[in-house]
Amino acid sequence: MFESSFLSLVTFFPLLAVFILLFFSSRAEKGIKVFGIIFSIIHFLISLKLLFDFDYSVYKLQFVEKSKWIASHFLNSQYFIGIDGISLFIILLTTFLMPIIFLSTYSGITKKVKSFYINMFLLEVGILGSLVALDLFLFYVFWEIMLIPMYFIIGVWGGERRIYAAIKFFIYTMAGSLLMLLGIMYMYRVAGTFDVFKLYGYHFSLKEQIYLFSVFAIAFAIKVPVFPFHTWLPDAHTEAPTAGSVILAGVLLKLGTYGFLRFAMPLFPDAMVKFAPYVIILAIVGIIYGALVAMVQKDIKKLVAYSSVSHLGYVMLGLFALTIYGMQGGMLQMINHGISTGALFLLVGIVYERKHTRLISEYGGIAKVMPLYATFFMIVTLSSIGLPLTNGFVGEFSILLGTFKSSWQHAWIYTAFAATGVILGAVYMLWMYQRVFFNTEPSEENKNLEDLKIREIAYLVPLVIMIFWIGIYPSFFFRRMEKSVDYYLRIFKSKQTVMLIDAGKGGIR
Amino acid sequence: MTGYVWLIPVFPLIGFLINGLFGKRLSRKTIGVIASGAILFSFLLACVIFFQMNSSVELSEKGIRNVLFPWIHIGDFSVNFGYLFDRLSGSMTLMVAGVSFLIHVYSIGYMAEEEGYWRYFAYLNLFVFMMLTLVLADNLLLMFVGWEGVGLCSYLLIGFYYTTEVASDAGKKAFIVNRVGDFGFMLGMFFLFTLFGSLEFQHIREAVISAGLKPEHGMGLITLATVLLFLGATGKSAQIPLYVWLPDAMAGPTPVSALIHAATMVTSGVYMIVKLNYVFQLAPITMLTIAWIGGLTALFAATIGTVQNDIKKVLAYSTVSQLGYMFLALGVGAFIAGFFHILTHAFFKALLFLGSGSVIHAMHHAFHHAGIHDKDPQDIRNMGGLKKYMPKTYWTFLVATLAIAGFPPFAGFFSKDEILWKTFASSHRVLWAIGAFAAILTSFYMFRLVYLTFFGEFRGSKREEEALHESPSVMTFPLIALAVLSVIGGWIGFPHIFKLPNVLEQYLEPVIENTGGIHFLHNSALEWGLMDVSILCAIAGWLFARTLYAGKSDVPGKLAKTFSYFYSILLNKYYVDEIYFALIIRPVKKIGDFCWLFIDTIIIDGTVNLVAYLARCFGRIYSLYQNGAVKVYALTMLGGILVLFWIFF
Amino acid sequence: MQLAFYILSFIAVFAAVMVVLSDRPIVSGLFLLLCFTAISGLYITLSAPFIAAMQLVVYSGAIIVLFLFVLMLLNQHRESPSKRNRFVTFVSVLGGVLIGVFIYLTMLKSKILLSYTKMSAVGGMKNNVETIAGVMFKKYFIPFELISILLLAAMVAAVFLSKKRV
Amino acid sequence: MNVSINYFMLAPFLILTAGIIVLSLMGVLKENGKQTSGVVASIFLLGDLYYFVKLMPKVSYRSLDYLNGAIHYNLFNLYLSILVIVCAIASFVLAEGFLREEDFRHSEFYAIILSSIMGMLAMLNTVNLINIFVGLELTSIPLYSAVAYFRYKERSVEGGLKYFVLGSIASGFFIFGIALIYGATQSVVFREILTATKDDSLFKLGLLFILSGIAFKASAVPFHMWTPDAYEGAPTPVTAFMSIAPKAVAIVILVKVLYAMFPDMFGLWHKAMFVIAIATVLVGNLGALVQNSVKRMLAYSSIAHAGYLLMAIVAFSVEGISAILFYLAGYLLINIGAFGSLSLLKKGDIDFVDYDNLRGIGYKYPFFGLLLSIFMFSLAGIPATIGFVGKFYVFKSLIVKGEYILALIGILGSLVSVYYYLRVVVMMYMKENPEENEFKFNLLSLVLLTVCAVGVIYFGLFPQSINKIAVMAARVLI
Amino acid sequence: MVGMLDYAILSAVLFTVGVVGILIRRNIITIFMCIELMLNSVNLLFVAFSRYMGHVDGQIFVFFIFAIAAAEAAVGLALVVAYFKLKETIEVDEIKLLKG
Repeated sequence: MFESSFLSLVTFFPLLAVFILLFFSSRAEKGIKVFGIIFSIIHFLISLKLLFDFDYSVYKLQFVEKSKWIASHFLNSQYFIGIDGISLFIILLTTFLMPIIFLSTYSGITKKVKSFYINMFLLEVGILGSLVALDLFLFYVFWEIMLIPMYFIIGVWGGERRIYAAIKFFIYTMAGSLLMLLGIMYMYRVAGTFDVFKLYGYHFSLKEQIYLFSVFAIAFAIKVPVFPFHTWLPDAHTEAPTAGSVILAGVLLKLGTYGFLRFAMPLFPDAMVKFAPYVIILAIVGIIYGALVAMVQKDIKKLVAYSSVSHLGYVMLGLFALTIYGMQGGMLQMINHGISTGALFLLVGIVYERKHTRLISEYGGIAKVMPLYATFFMIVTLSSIGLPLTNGFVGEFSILLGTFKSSWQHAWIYTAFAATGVILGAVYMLWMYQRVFFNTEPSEENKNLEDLKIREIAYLVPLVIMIFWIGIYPSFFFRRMEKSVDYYLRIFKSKQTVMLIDAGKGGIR
Repeated sequence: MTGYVWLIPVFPLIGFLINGLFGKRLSRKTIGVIASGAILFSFLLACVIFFQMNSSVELSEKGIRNVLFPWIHIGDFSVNFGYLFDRLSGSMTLMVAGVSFLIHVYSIGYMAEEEGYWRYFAYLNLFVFMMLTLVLADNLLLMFVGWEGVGLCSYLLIGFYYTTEVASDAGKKAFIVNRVGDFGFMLGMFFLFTLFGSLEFQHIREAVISAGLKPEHGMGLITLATVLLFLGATGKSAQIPLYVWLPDAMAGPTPVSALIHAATMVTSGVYMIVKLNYVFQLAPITMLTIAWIGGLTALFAATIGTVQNDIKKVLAYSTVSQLGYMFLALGVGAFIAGFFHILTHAFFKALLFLGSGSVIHAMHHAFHHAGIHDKDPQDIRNMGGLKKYMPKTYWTFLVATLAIAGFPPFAGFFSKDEILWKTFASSHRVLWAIGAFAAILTSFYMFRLVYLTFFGEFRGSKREEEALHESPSVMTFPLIALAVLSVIGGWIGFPHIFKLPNVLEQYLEPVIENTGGIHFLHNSALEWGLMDVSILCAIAGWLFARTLYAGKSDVPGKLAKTFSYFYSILLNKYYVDEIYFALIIRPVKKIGDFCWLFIDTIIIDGTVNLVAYLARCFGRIYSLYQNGAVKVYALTMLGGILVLFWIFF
Repeated sequence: MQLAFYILSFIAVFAAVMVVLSDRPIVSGLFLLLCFTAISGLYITLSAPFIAAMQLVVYSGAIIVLFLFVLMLLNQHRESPSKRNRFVTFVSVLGGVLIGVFIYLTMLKSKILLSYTKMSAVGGMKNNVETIAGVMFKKYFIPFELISILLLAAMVAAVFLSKKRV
Repeated sequence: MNVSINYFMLAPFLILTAGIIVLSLMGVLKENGKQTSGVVASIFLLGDLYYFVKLMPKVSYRSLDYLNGAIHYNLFNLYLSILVIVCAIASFVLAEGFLREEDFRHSEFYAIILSSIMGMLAMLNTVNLINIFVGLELTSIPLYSAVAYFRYKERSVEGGLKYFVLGSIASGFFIFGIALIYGATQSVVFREILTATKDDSLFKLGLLFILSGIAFKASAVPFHMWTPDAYEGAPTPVTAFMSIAPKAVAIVILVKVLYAMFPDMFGLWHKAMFVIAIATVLVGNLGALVQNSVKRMLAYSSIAHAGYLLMAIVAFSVEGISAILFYLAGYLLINIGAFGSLSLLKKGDIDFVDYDNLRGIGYKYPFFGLLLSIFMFSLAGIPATIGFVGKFYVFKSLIVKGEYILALIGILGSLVSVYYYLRVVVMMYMKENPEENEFKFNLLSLVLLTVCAVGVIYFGLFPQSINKIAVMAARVLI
Repeated sequence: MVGMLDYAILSAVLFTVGVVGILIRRNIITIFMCIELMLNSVNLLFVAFSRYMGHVDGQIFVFFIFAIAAAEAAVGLALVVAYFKLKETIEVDEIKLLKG
């Protein structure tokens, strides 16, 4: 209806739901749940308009809205939002996952249902806000607001050590973002504006760039999470309710990598080029470390959490390889990870609702009792370890290709190590799959586990469709991302060649 | 019909979808029919297209190419779903489709009373789809799709009896070892893409020829690429370092072993190298390594095969050994001979497996009838004298044994002799000797198997003996068909000294580009001599086995005791599995534990919690200081002033 | 004049020290009285008669009496022996003396203090009260009013605090 | 020779004097005066507020002066006077419910607070040191007795006594400093002190003692020891009043002393303020970490916030001062809200202000839980709240001046503060409620809290209205 | 001649004695006396300055300080009496309820 501010409508649509939910009485749980599902589906359909009207022939910001927000003396930030190829698919992933999450928590959440749904919708507003914001201050505001609902979701509806996990999650991210706040302030002082695209043009001195890049990088690295900052993730995942960990793994982690691509890398290209080899090494360490640790986990959810550390190591590797293949692969892997890890958490949630335990030793031979569940789990496992014809493969292959073709020194060694992640991935996933589904006849209490219900199938099928769609026909996504990735790549490429030449390394292989 | 090449792999896919989605509700008969029908359709379509292709010269030169839709297009890397039906992939498709059709028919009988019937056929159809995609792919990436897809199906089928730990372990092992190979394959692809700018076979071929590349250009990259591709091939085709999964893969149902671990999947590594022969020839070092690894694997596997007591284990090691031969052929540059051995090996090895399958099937019934559950139906020591009860199986099994041992009229002789001759002709004397000795061992363990299972008295109780009977016709028909193929299969590749047309050589000649400058001696007298030597080897092996096992003598028992040390090493497969476990699996787990318990919880979490604890400590220290006494407060104020004094002056 | 200053300042300092040292509050109160009278004497030497008079009236008369009255009310005779460890008292004495020394040093260093040698006539003995009154009600009229409010508030507060629980 | 008294300029003080007198008498004369004394006090304050708001436009570009500086209105002073009066009215509203719950309502309470306010107005609207000193005394002495208002409760009297002893020591130092400055410059008016050449060591000594005197009122670290005990002892509305108004006035006086009188001694007091600011932030945050009473935690947090303000002083720029003014406005809203919520948790004469008393409150009283969470998040500096914007301005002014170390420690402090502010939210929402205690909330206070919460969120999103005034006021000073 | 310096030093001495007194003594009322002593030393300084500078302002400030000292004493003693009614003791070291 109102054309000009369509993106704000999409971003703040969940607030409407929050407002309506206030009028529900907290006892009418069924009504709330059904409302949640319907509302999120409507929201997804509306957001599809973003996809159809997205013109990917040339790189330009779309659905842009720019209006005055704070025009005070020492702080004038604008309400400047817009999307391009980079943020388009993460937004759609969010709106795509929400109805699935609400369907899955139909029986998952029992106490305080109303405030749970309010928190979920607020979280969605926070996420969409940070994805569309193109004004650093606006981005920072949304970036922090997003923490509060997630904090409540983990803290109130979580498992036993939920409070420790919630506090740890909050403090970790807060520490990083406060550092980033200092960086933003410094940039505002030097450049005089928060507008990201004006800042792209502004040239900071190298020394400034090094400090600013490290500050931004730490904030986003904690969110991604990159190797040394990842210890909050397993706690947050195991303690969060199923819905919480799906949205956490599905989208929140992507904001870290999105932040790198949108803010940290283009704003300080020279420093980024200088730090890239170290980040690549950290990413590879993350891949191998995540896989190794996932192998020895006893709790399925912790295993999946460490696997997402490994997957996001791939994404970081893809981004910092600074090649067209790597970047496109990284972007696609963000979406793949959202789908496959999201699906994994949903599946773990299903079986958790039945047996109330996540220890692998409690399971065994379930394929006989729950064959349909086993098939879905198998499909998602294959997508997670990157079997061809599934989405995981396309992402991983392009990232590894990108790393291989990147003009960093001895890039092929990086590729070799990163590729071992493919093997380790297969090891821990299949070993877990075997211990849970095969190995023995189902034990006494496992005998009466009933297979998937219609509702559960209803929210798993779209994920499986997405897995195969991206696996078989990824160019639908690549075409839409191409121009945006090109735009950003041009910024980095010029800087990289300069750095490589004066560093005496050979040019592009 | 040339536009429907893509339909060949799609038929089994449709079969898979029908059986997969509605399998539970369909009756067993319809499932079997759908599955075998799908393969039959694709086989017939393949034949039609094959003839259509050969009819037009232009087509048979370039091959039919169907491009369905663009798959991955990023920057200058563009790969699309396209199928290429040329001479090489055409003949391979015929073999694959044909053999898998026969095996489908066979498994209708074999799996008759197994539960999870529909799941078996669904996976089998999916396997054939993946194999055909691998064979017909027009670019390396699509071949890789088939490559890993085939690995997945072998994982599913090996782990078919998933309630037993052994089967699911074997399935997982197969998949992971294949994954190690795929790791090499993927890196090889990257190198090729960097070198030639595209992954399409035709594009690479033109790039190599037009650039007139020669081995002496010493392109380090090509060697690296080819070695990595070969690593992928060893993973898939079970060569020395990565063969460990094949013997364990016998835990799956026997038709699966026949199809996957004898005829089709294991040969895909060889097929890939034949397809990229023009690239491999540019890397003489790689050719040498392939040759040597092939030769050593042949010998190594043959030695283990001689002492195994499980009928399927013997055949598994014999497969590894025959694959060693194929790689030996490729290593020395005789690509066509290698391909020829793929075809013949597929026929007689599939026959051997299916034969052993019907034997196991019968033994299973016997034990079931006698109510015994602890005896292993696959152990040849419980068999003996089955000749009387299963004549058809016996005769077909004998034909296959003669073929594999290398007796002249049978297929095995021609292909193996061709390989040995080409090895000798390309001045690899030592490798030829290894090959010959391995040939002796091959015929020895095959005839040992025949004598122990079919000759002598039945080593089991009377109740079991009377329950033995021949397998139903649905199982014996494929045996007979394969027996025929094992015989006539060899005749398409007569050595040229026979003055008979070497059909295969002429047919595949355009496929092989002689970029490597490999030349072979042309000395027909020497060739005759070597042919006699290889026949002698076959006979020697047979006689040696007959003396040991034909009569009721306990010679093998005594022999085992005298060389007990060697015997135990061979029996435990040189303890390779245990070594792998100790060298790789346990350390990786230990590192995993170390990383998790030490690095994660102690170092990273430790520091974070320490910082939090320190903050609380400072807080606590401060709150102790603030003890409520006004004196202390006044003193602090005083202290503050003193500090200000210090700052000001 | 010289002699009067030194005698009076000696008495003042001695009385002040005795106030601090004696452990019987009543005695320290009386010593304080002595000290204040000495100080008012000093004002005389500074030829500020009105201030001296006020000092005697306000301080010695009103405040010290109030202290002694409260001491009597709470019948505080002897301070309990110090349970406090010696260290703290030693540190506080040292600290206090250190501050004194610092002030003393800065005063010595200050040139302005040296410049003031001769007492000026203004505000001296002659019509001392008139000049004070004149300036106070012209220039510092506002603080004067505030002081009155302060006294009122203090009175209200004091009365309120001493009422019973009711 | 009569002195022409300019009644217009003295109006606010006269109104307050009348108020004090009326309220003192009400306590004595009418028995039932207690109920209406709160309303009467508020009327007087509203009168004053009306006066200042009317004066605002007249003063925006020049300043009114009377008796060469005794009373000096400019935008800066008015901004703070209004802030003080609003804070007083708010604490009166809180006191309504609080004292009725305690049923210990006396009109003397309001008389005492009014006189304290009068002292603050005197301190703010003047340019000579003596006025500041007398104002300081007029502020503190009634506050000592306000803290000890619950004369039958040992905590309250002890708090008052401690505050009194330390307060008088500090004012002793302060007046000693003024005497030295008077001696050195022969005057007490800002302008003359500013123009005097300050090479003498006497100035250093004088400045040192003045600094320590004011630092005491602003509860800067070496002189902050009284704050936790006095805040905990005092009745909660008084704590609310004490944590905002006197602290704001002290900070502003510090700004005036350092910027208007001793700018040329910048090098000297910059080092001193640097050390004091860092110490205040660290002690404030670390102290609050281990408290198990929310009220005492908020006392430490007020020390920490004083530390952030001291950091802005070190920044020595127009941006720094406007940051302080904005931060004080935000701090008013948040602290009234925070302490106001605590004042509601009361049954009879027992205050339920420990962390454990808050268990499960979030679910029993959802609206109350929401309000307190908003205030806690704003104190922690989460965006979309005025607390964040305030901190943003302060830290940005530091970075503009290149004070990176201070900004970093400020960030570190607010990170630590997130933990103990969130502990309140944790207790309310994530812990089960073992003890059952019913509270009936005073409607008026709830309305006030809602207004504060809405203000916190609104100004967190659209701060420019306050910021504009703050910048204009800051420009007046420098 | 008695210069300004002598009076200044005298008031400094009295000031330090006052400060030390506050820190040492345990009886609150003695502490109040020491506070009065400090204020007196400031008065002396003010009068000395005003007399040597020729300004009469100093002496006016002294009056204000008199009044303030009186008010302080009044409120202080009221607090002490109130505290005494509750706790029977006015030893400074006993006032320890509010701590941490």
